[in-house]
Amino acid sequence: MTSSSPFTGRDLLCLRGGRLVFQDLDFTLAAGGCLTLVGPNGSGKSTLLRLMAGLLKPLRGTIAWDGVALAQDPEAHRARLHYVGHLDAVKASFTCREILSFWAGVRGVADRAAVDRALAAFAIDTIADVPGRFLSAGQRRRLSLARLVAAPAPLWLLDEPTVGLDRASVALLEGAIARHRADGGRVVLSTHIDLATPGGAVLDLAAFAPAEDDEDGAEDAA
Amino acid sequence: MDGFLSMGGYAAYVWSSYGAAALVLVGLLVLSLTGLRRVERTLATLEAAKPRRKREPKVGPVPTASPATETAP
Amino acid sequence: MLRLILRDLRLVLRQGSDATAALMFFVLCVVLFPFGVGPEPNVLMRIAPGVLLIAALLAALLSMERLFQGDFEDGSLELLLLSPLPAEGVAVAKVAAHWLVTGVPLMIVAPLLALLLRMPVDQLGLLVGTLALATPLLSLIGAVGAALTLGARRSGVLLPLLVLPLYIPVLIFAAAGLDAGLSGLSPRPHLLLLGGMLCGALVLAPLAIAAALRAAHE
Amino acid sequence: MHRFANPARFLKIANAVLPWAAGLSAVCFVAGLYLGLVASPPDYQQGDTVRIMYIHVPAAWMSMFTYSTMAVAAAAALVWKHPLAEVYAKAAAPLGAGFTALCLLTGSLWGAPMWGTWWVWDARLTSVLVLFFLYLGYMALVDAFDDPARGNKAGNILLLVGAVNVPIIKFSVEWWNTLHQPASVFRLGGPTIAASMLWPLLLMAVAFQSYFFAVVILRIRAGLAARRVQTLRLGQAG
Repeated sequence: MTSSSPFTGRDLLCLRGGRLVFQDLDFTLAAGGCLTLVGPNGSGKSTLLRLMAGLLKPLRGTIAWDGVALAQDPEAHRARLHYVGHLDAVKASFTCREILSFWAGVRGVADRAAVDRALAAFAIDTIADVPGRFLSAGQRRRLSLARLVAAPAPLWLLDEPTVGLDRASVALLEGAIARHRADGGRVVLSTHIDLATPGGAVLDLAAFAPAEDDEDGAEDAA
Repeated sequence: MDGFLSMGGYAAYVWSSYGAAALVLVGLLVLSLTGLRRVERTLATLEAAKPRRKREPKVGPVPTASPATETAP
Repeated sequence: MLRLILRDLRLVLRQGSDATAALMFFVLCVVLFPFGVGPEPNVLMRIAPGVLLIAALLAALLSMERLFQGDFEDGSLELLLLSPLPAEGVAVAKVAAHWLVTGVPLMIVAPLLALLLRMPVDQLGLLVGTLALATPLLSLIGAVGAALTLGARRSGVLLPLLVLPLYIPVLIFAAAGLDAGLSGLSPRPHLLLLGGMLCGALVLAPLAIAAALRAAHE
Repeated sequence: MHRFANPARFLKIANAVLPWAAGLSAVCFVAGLYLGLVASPPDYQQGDTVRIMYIHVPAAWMSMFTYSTMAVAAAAALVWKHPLAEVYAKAAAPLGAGFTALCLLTGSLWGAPMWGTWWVWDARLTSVLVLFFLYLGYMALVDAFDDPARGNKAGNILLLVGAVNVPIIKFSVEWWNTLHQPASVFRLGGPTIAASMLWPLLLMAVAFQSYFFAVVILRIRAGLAARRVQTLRLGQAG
């Protein structure tokens, strides 16, 4: 599905609210790969995922897809990624099917079969016509994850996807990730529980935290 | 002298204009100075309270008294 | 972009709170004036353009605060910014949805209210025409304010303070056009200027909105 | 990064300039006030009220000067990511608002003896009134966010939007003014200025300008220190 174009980040340095979050951070993610971000709270897992999505710009360093920096063609990069954040984007007055077909439509997938397959992939086809206001947190999270399957995109960026999921749903997610990677897709996810990602790499962000007394680097680097 | 004070009968308007000017200009100056003092005082306490300073303590932006010291990049 | 507009329209039809609130505000606001100013016909006619336009302006402002708030809070806006649709496209879609929901109903109701204010019947066509140019401008400029105050404390108080000064030129040209119509002069120059501002806003406002939306998600 | 990006270097230069600006301002104020209030003659038409001009005109000039420099700083912050630009804009805003308020106040005080009313919808006074609301809007927006950087970013965008609108507002107010021609033809600013009045006016203008630079440097230092405090507080929490 995708060429073996590497998704790379070179000596990334990021500031959030004037504070140095991480520096000199590198990563490489080939097709079919999976990168799990671990590290204490505040070590910048979400920040790195938002950098990869292009919501944030690093103060130093570049992120590139197949050698082309994201800033060069942000629109193309957005077309090739799915981002699952902490919020599930579920409208109270729309049914699950309407929500999913909207998000699939935004990515150019209009046929109902793809939407139904995605609903089935996360076991929410039984409640497809239930309006959003009646969904539990777990169901809302599964609906949000169903977007990954509804419209194909090579790069998945998942920020603590397993929050609110029961054991069975986590298995569904692991299956979806495995299938996606088998098709040549790639996944970056941050998690606090151990998610089975056979052959995946782990990036511990604590290793890139700013050294203690170097804290003022933020002031001069700004 | 009273001719000067009466401002040709428009004393109220002229003097209140200059009074307002003094109020605004001096007021902004005083507010800015007190603001600066307050922030630099909290900064000094924070700088002092920073534990584990390996390098020589870096002086905050500028205590007004001493000349500015170059902060090592 | 059309998909987003349709979704927003469906969303409003299902919840229906914002649209009718703005319309009701517009009607009530105009109806109040005769009680304050007195029923004297030529006084009412004299102030009718100003009253209608200021009521329309405030009604647009009323429904503006919620423009991005809903999608911002449940994460839809973040996903929209990450979708292949450019942020400027999202901005235009949101403004178009707002205009269809509040601007168009205003234009439909305005002639009826103008009769309440004793405006001559032959001026109603000009009134609708002027509103047709003014209401999209109100939506565009207001949306810039809504995007800027996204995630701000007390944005309900902040939004009018930011947006009303920017509404002044729209109010001046629209009211001048209607006044010219009332006094038998040609409203053409005023409406042309209003149209010019609309073209400018159509191009520049989405840029400012998109920048503000991106800033809200950094 | 831009040569001035390093705050320490900017602060060194700013502190060198500070005493000179303050000194110049003090000297010009004294000279300007003396010439304006004592040495120059009253106007043959307006009498002594013309002396209000020595406050009104510099204040009007400074209100527009400050806003345009803030708009340029906003552009620098947004386009070239210059970190000091938005500190300047946030520091200059209250000064600009102060000058605008002073201009409005002295404008009505100057106009009142002529027509017996405190406010005249003169085209220029009205534009300054709108400019005052733009200042208030900017200051309210910048402080309306928990994260100061977010406030500065939104403030920068508002300044650019404002900069595009200021000429439109000015034109539309003048257009509106000609439509509703006010009773009197009195144009604020009066006839061509006699030489004896020109000197105090220029001195006062320089006094206001150097006062502005002195105080804005103080406020920028406060802004930079506040940013350091915020960084350190986050560090403690981090």
